[in-house]
Amino acid sequence: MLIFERSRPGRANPSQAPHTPAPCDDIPAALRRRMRPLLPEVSELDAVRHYTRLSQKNFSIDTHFYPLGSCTMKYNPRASNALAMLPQFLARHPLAPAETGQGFLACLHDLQEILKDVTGMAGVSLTPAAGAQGEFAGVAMIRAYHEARGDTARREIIVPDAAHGTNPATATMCGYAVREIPTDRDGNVDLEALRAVVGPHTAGLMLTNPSTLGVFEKTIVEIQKIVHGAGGLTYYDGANLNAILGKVRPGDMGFDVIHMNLHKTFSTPHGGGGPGAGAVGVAPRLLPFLPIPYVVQRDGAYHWADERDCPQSIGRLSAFMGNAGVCLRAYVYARLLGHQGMQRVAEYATLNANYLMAELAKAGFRPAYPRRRASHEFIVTLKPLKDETGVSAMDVAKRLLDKGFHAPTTYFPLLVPECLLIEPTETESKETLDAFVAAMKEIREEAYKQPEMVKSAPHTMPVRRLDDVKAARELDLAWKKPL
Amino acid sequence: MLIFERSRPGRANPSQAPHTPAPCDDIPAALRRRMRPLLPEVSELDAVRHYTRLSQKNFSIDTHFYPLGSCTMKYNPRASNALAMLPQFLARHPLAPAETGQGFLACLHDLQEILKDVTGMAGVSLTPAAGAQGEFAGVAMIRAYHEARGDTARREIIVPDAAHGTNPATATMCGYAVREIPTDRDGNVDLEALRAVVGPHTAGLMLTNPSTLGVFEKTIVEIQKIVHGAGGLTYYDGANLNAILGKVRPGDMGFDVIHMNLHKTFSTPHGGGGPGAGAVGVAPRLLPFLPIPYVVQRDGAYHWADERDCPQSIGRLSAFMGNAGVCLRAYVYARLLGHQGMQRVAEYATLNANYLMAELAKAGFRPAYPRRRASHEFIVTLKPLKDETGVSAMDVAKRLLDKGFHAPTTYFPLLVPECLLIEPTETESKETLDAFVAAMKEIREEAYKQPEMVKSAPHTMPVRRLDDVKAARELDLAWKKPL
Amino acid sequence: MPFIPHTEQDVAEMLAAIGASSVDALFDEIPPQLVSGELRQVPPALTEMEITRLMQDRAEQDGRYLSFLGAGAYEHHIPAAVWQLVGRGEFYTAYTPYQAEASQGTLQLLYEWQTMMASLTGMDVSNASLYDGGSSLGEALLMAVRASKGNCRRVLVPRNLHPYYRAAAAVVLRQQQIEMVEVPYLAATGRIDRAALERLGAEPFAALVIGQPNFFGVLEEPDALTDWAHGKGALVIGVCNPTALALLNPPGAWGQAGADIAAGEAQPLGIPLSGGGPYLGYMACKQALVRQMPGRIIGRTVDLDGKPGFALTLQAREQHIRRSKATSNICTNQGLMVTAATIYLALTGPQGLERVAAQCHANMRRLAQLAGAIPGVTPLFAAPGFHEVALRLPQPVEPVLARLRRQRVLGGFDLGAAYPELGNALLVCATETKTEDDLQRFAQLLDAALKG
Amino acid sequence: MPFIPHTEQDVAEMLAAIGASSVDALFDEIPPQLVSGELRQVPPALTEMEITRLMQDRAEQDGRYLSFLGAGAYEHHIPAAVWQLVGRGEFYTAYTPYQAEASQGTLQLLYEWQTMMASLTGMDVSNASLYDGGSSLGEALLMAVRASKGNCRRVLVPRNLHPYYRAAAAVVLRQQQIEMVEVPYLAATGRIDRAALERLGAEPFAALVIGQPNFFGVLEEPDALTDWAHGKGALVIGVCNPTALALLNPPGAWGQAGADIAAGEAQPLGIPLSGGGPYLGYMACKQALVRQMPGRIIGRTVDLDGKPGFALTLQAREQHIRRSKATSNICTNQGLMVTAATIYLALTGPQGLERVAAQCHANMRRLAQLAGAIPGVTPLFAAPGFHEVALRLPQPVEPVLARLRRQRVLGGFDLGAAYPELGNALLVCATETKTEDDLQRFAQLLDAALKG
Ligand SMILES: Cc1ncc(COP(=O)(O)O)c(C=O)c1O
Ligand SMILES: Cc1ncc(COP(=O)(O)O)c(C=O)c1O
Repeated sequence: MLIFERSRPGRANPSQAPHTPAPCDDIPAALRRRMRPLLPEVSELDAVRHYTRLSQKNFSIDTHFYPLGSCTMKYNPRASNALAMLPQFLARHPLAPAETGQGFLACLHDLQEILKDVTGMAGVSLTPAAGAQGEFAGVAMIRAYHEARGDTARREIIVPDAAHGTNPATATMCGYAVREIPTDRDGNVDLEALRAVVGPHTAGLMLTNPSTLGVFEKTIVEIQKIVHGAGGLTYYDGANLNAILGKVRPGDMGFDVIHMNLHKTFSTPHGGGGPGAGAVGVAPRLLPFLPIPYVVQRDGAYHWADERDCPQSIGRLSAFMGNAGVCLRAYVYARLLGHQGMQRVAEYATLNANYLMAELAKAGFRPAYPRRRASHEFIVTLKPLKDETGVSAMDVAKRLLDKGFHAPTTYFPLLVPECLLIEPTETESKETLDAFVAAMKEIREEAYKQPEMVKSAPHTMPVRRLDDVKAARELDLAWKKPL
Repeated sequence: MLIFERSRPGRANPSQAPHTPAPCDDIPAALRRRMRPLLPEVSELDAVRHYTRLSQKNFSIDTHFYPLGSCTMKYNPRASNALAMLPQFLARHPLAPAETGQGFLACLHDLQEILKDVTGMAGVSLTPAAGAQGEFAGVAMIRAYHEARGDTARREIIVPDAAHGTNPATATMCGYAVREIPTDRDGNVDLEALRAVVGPHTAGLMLTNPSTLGVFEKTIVEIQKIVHGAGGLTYYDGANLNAILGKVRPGDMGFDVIHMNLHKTFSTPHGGGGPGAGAVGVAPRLLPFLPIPYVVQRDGAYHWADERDCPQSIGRLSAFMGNAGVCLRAYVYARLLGHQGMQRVAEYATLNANYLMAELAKAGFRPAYPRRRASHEFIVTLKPLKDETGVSAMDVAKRLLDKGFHAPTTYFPLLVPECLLIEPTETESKETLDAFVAAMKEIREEAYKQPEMVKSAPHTMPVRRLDDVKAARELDLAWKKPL
Repeated sequence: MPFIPHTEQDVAEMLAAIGASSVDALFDEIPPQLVSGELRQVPPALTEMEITRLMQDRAEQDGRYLSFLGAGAYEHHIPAAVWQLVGRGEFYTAYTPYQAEASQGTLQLLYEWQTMMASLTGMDVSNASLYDGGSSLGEALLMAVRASKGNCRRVLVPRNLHPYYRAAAAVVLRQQQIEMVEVPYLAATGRIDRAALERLGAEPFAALVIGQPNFFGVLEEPDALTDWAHGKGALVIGVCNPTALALLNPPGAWGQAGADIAAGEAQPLGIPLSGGGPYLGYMACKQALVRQMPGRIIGRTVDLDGKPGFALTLQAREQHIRRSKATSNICTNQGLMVTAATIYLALTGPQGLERVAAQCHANMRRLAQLAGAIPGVTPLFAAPGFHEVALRLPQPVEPVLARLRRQRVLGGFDLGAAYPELGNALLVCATETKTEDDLQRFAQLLDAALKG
Repeated sequence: MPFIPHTEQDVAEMLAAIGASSVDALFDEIPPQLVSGELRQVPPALTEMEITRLMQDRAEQDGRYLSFLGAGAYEHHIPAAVWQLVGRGEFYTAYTPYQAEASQGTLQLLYEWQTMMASLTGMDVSNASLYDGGSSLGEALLMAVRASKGNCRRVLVPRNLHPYYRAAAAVVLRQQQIEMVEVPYLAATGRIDRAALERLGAEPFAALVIGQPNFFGVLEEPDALTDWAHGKGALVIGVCNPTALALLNPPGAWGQAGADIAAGEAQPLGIPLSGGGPYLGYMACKQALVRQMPGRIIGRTVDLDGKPGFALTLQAREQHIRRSKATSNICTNQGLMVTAATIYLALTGPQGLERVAAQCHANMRRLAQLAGAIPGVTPLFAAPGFHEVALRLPQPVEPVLARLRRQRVLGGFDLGAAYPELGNALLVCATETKTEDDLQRFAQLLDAALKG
C-alpha cells in the first residue's frame, strides 16, 4: 500500500509544523500555487509505521550476506554513523566561515592526508559526490592538463571492454570519443590492441584495477608506459581499491589520477543507492586542476581552497562540499582501522574471495578465470548450467534470495556469459561463506531436479518475479489519485 | 540461532575494548575469575545482523496495531526519544550536584507540576520505576501515615476482584492482608460488599478507575467516602488514566494517593517490557511521606529533596532517581500535547473504544458490559463462540497475529470468561479500526467453517504455537555449551 | 582485527582449501616491485572509544551558532522520526535496488518520492535523485541541449541564479563546449532583466533557466518568461526551492505550457546542513522528455501473480546499459537522502509544508522590517521574496559579520564577494526555526555591530 | 491535533456508528460534578520544533564535565551499535512479550541475557531484569527470607555496601518487619569486620550480603564469608559490579558451595548514566531457588512443529497469576535496558569485557598513584580494589569539589556525608574512559584545589 493510499483529506500532524498559518498576502496571486501538491495526509504514527514496514522489505548488510560484486558491501560501522551525525556537525552551514568549523575541517583534512597515503598521490580532493563524479573530475582534469599545454588534438579516451559503464559514459560526458580495447583470455588488457590504438589523439586511458573481471592487471606498469609514451594520461578507477588497500598504490604504478569509492572501500553506507563519495587523487602534474573546494592548512588553521587559491582548478562539482558527511564517516572508519587495519582489509578480502572461489569450484561452478588468483572478487559463469538445465544466472540470483542471501552482481561484466560477479568482502566470516556455498550447491541440484521452480524464483519475497518489460513499456512513474 | 551458536573461540571486536590488556597483578589470585564467562565471541557485523534480524521477529507499535487492553499501546513520539537522549542528559551522573544539572532538573520539576495538575494532587514524586513500584510507594505511604498517627491496628487492604494482579501483590509486599470484594453485574464495585468489609482494621482501598473492566466506577465518590469513613485511605490505580486525562481528576474524587503509568498514558515506549515510570501523586496529608528524591525549587534553583529535607519520607525506592530518562520522554510528550491535547487524549481514546465496541457488537461479538459506555477500553467475551465452535479467546488472539494485528489482552480480568480486553488508543485511525473489525469478522467465520485452522494458529509467525507446559516443566532457562 | 572476524583457525582452514601457503601468496600476481611499504600518514588504529572522544572534542570545538545564513542551504526543523527511520539498517545499509524483489522497501519509497516531486514541481515525472542542486542544474542543461531540436549548444542562465550552481553547471558545459550565456538582472528588483534577455534571445538557445526564488530571495515572474522562451523554441528549466513550492506556482504550471524541466536542491526537505552535504539533487520533467532524463527512475509494474511491485526502469538510458551513449554517467546517487526527504514530506503533509513555507516567509518579512529600522540598512531590491532578503549595509560587510560571529551569530552571506556590483550587500535568511526573540537579537546585534 | 488522526468526517461517522450525539456524550456516566475545568499548570502545546529548542537549550545549559564520580553509576564506552539497535521500533515500541509467537525477537534476546548473566555471576539461572541495583537488593533479601528454613526475619547487610542500596532495601524490609542488621567494616581495610560479623551471627539470620567490590571500591574476601554464612544455615547474596566480574571470581563460585543469589546493577553494561536511570537491576540464583525468584523468566521450548522457540515461563510465581501470593509485585521491568546490555555484551565479548575491566583497574591504580603523590592525600584503605579508590584529604571535601567543578571536573563522591566516621574522605573513580591526560589533569587540579 502506498503512503498516498493511507492519506485522508484533512489529516495532519500539527506537531510538525508551525501552529498557525502565517499570512503571505504580499505574494502576488499570479505567483501563488493554485492547487495543493499531492503529498500524503497521514498521522505521524501512520508515517512511522509505513516506513518501518517498508524498510523491512529490504535486504541490507545489516540483515543479509550481500556478495554483490564490484560493490564492496561490507560492514558499515555504526560508530561512523553516530560520529558523523554529532549535532554540531549536522548544524554546520556550508557557508559558515572556516574559523567556525576547525574541528570539522580537521577531519576532512586528515582524511585527505590518509587518502594521499593509501593511493600514493600528491593531492586529494573530496568533493566528488560518487565514483562517477570522481571519474568526471578526473577526465576533466586530463582535459584541463592538455588544454593548459595547448595540446588540443587529443580527442579520445581509451577504455577496456570490461570497464564499468560509468567509464565510457564519463568520457562522453567530458566530450571525448571512446576507444574500446579488448581483454585477453586471462582477463588482462590486450597490450597489442592497446598499442594499436594509442597515438597523438589519445587524451588518456581509464583503467580499473583489479579489473571488473576480478583480477589484477599484471602488466599495469607497461600499460601506463604505453599510454604515457603516446602523451596520454592515465586514469585509475579505484572502485576496487578494497583489493589492494595498503598493499600497492596506484601512484606507485605511475598513474596520474584516481578516484576512490569511499562508499565501498571506506565502508560508508550505500543507503539504498547513495550517497557515496568519490574522492580524487592526483599526481603532481595535475595538482593545479583539482576540483574545489578542498582543505588546506595555512597559518596553523584549516581553510577551504577555492577559486581564488586555485585559478586553474576545473572548478566546482557541486554547489557546496560534495558529500562531506559521507567523508566524515570514511574518516572515522579509517581511524578505526589504522595503518595495519588498512592492509588487513586487502588481505582478508582477498582471502575470502579466493576461498569462496575455491569452494564454489569444488561445488561444480566454473570460475571465469580459473588460472588467475581472485582479487577481492571473482566471476563464475553459469553457461554450462544454463546449457544443461535452462536455468540462467538471473534465476540462480533470484533463488539465492529465497535462501536468505542477496544475489551477486549478474550479467556484469558483459563479456562473460551468464556470469555472477561475487565479492564477499573481508567482514564476513567463514561460516557465512560456507553457508553461501551450501546454498549454491542446493540451487545447482534444484536446477537439475526442478528447473521450473528455480526459474520462477523467488518464492518467499514480498513480491514474486517482477515484470521489467511491462515496467518499461507501460510507464507508471508516479501515482495518480483515482478519480 | 542463538548468538552463542554464532560464537567462535578467539573471534573478537578489537574496536570495542582497550588495545592492550592491562595488568591486574595486584589482585590476589584467590579473588580472580578462573573461567571466562560464557559470552559470545562474534564480530561486530555478526552482532548487528543478529540483533537486527531478531528485532524483525517482534510485533510493535511501530509495525502493527496493538490493541492490548490495559496497556495503552499508543504512538511513542520519536521526538521524546531523541530529546531524552541528548548527549548532555545521557552523560549526566546521578550524583553530580544539582547546580550542574539545572536544565535536567527543570524538566523533571515541570513534569511534576504537570502531573499534579492532571491528577489534582498536592505533590508528586517521579521516582517509582513502574506502576507496581508506584503502588508499593503508595501503600507504604498509607502505612507510614497510619503509623505516624499511632493507628497501628489497620492490617487490611481492600481490593476489588477485578483488580490488576499488582494490586493484591503490592498489598502483600507491604505486609498487609488482602480483602477482595466482588463486582456487580454492570462492572461496578459492589457497595454492599464494600460496606461489609470496611472497619477499624482497614488500612485502605486500592481501586482502578476506569476499572480493568473498561468502565468508569459510577459510585467512585461514595466508595471513597465509605473507606474514609472507616478511617482508611484511598489508593487510585491510575494505570487507566488515558481514559480520563484532563476530564476528571482523581484528586477531585477525594483520593489520597495515585500512581500513574507514564509508560502508558504519557506514551513512553514499553521497550519489550520496560522501563516504565510510575510517578505517584498524593493528597496534602500524605505529602510528608512521598518517596525521595523529588525536585524542589528553592532560592531560584532546583534541588533534589532527600533524607534531610524529608525526614518522614518512606525513603528511596531505588539507588538513584528512578527511571529519570523515561520521565524526560513523558515530559516531552506532555509539552507536545499541551493542555488541550491532554483532554483530547481521553476524548479520542474513548471515541475509538466505543466505536470499536459498537462495530464488533454489530459483527456478532458480545460486549461484556453492553449497558455501559466503554472507557478507553472494553471487553468482549467469546464464551458463545467457544461453546459453539470450540475456538477459544486464545485461539482468536493467535489467529489475529496471522492477520497482522497484535492480539488484545486475553483472560484478564479473570472474572469474564473467554475475554478479550481491547484498547485501541487515540492514535489509531478509523481505517485501522475498521480493518481490525474486518479481521475479527473473518476469524469468526473461520471459527465456524474451519475451527481446527483457527485452533492451530498462528500460521505465519516465525514459530507456530509454543508449548508453554513444556517450558514450565522442563525448565531451559540458559543455554549451555554442547560438550 | 577491527571488523575482520577470522580466527587463526579459520585462516588456516581457508588457505588449505585454496591451496595457498599464506595470505601473502594470494598476492603473487602483483609485480613485486609495486608492493608498497608501511603507510606513513595513516596513524595507528583507534578504538571506538578513542575516535568517539576525538570526534566529540572536535564537534564541541566547533560549537553551535545562531545562523541567518541561507544562500542555498537552509536550516529547517527536521522531525525526529525522519532520521531515526533513515538510520534503520535496512535503509541505511542496502545497495542500489538491483534485485527488485529483495528491495521493495527502497523501491516503493523512491516511487513515492517521484510522485511527491512530480506533484510539487507540477511536472509529470521525477527521477529518483541526482547529487545536488548545482550538479542537477548541469544535468538539466545537458538534457535540454540533447533535447533541443537544432542541436543548439547555447543556454541562457541568469546572473541572479546561485553563483555556485552556475559554477557547477559551467564545469559540465565546458567539457562539451556548450556556451553558457549570463542573463543580467535589474538593479532595482533583482529580477531577470527582460530587455537584456530579449537581446540575448535573438540568437538561438536551447534553454532558459529561471530561479524561483532567485539567489537574492526575490520572486521572479516566470509565466511571461516561460512563454517567451517557448516562443523562441527553447526549453525552460525551473530551479526552485522545494519548500517555497508549497506556496508558489510550480514550474509545471508556468505560462501557457509550463516549464519543461524542474531541477534543484531538495536539502530543505528534512536534510541537515551537515557542512555542505550530502544533499539531494532533484529533477522532474514533462512526460515527453522522460527518456532524456538522467538518473534512476522507478516504475510500478506487476509480479508473476499480477501483484503490484516496483522496479528500476528505463535503464536503457543509463551508463550500465548504454555506456558511452548514456544520458549521464551517474550511477550511485543520493538514495538515503531521498529516504529522508520522502519521510519528511509524509510527516509534514501538504498543510504542514505550506505552514512551514508561510512561516519562513513571515519571518523573512519580520526580519526585513526589524533590520530596515536600523539607520543605514535598506532593502536592496523592491520585489516580493521568500525566506531570504538582500540588505544594503552602510559599511563593508565582512567586518560586521566578524563582529556578529563573536556573539556566536552567523549574520548572513556577503553578497559583494560574488556580486561586486552590489557593494556592501548582505543576504540574510530566516526560516521557520527563528523565533521573534532570534529576529530581535539579530537586529540588535546588527545595530551594535554597525556602530562598531 | 497532535498524534490524533481523526478527521472531522471520521468523528461524525464514528459517532453515528456508536449512536452518540457528541464525544462528550461518551462521558455521560461520569458524575457531572467531577468533570474538571481547564488544566492550569499544563502549558499550551509546543510544536516539535519548539520543544526541541527548549530541550537543547536545557541540555546545553547543563553542559558536560570530566567526571571522576562512580559510587554506583559508571561511565563506560558504549558501542554506537548498541543504541542504534535498541532504538529500532521493533524493540523500542513492543510490549512485554505476552504473545510469544509475535515476540520471538525480544524473548530470544532475554533468553540470551539470562544465559550471559547466569554465566557472568556463576549462577544457574537469571531472571529477565528488575528495576535497579538498589531495589534488586531488596528483592533478593525478601527472596532469601522466603527461602529461609526457620522463616527467619533477620538479615545481615554490611555497612560498606552502597548506602542507597541499603536505603532502598530498607524501605522494602520495613514493610514486612524484617530486621536489617548492619555489619561494620574494618577501618584499616574497608572490608567487612569478621569479628563483628561473628558476634552478629550468633543469632539466626536468613542471609548475609557481600558487595564485591564494596562501596569503597575495596575487594572483599568472599570465600571465607560465604562458607561461614552457609555454616550458619543462611543464604549468601553477592552484590557485584558486572564489569568487575570479568576479572573476579563470581559469586556462584565463592567458597565451597557458592553464593546463593547474585543481585545488583547492570548499568555498566552499555547503559548511559542518564542522570540516574533507567538502569537495570539484575538477579541470578542457584537452580534450587528459581521458584522463589521474582521477575520475568524466559524459557526455551518448542512449537507445534517441534521447532525451538521462547516464551515467558514460571508465571505461577508472578502477580498476574498468583496475585497476593506472588513472589513480588513487579510487572513492567527494564526490558529495553536488557536489550542494550545484551547487545553490549555481544559486542564486547569475553575478551573485550576483560580488557575493559582490566583497564578500569589499571586507571584506578594510576589515579591512586598520582593522587597519592599530592601532599596530604593518602589512600584510606589498604586492600586491593576495583576502579574506585577512597582517598583521605587534608581538608573538608565539598569545598575542594566545588573548586574542581569550576574547572568543569566532577572530582568524586564526598564519603564523609554518608560515613561521618571517615572524616575528609573522597571516593574517586576512573573507568576505561579516562586517558593518562585525564588522570594527570585530575591530579593537577586536585593539587591546586587543595592549595586553595
Ligand atoms: C568499477 C567501478 N567504477 C565506477 C563505479 C561508479 O561509482 P559510483 O556508483 O559511486 O558512481 C563503480 C560503481 O559501481 C564501479 O564498480
Ligand atoms: C491496572 C494496572 N495497574 C497496575 C499495573 C502495573 O504497572 P506496571 O506494569 O508498570 O508495574 C498495570 C500494568 O499493566 C495495570 O494495567
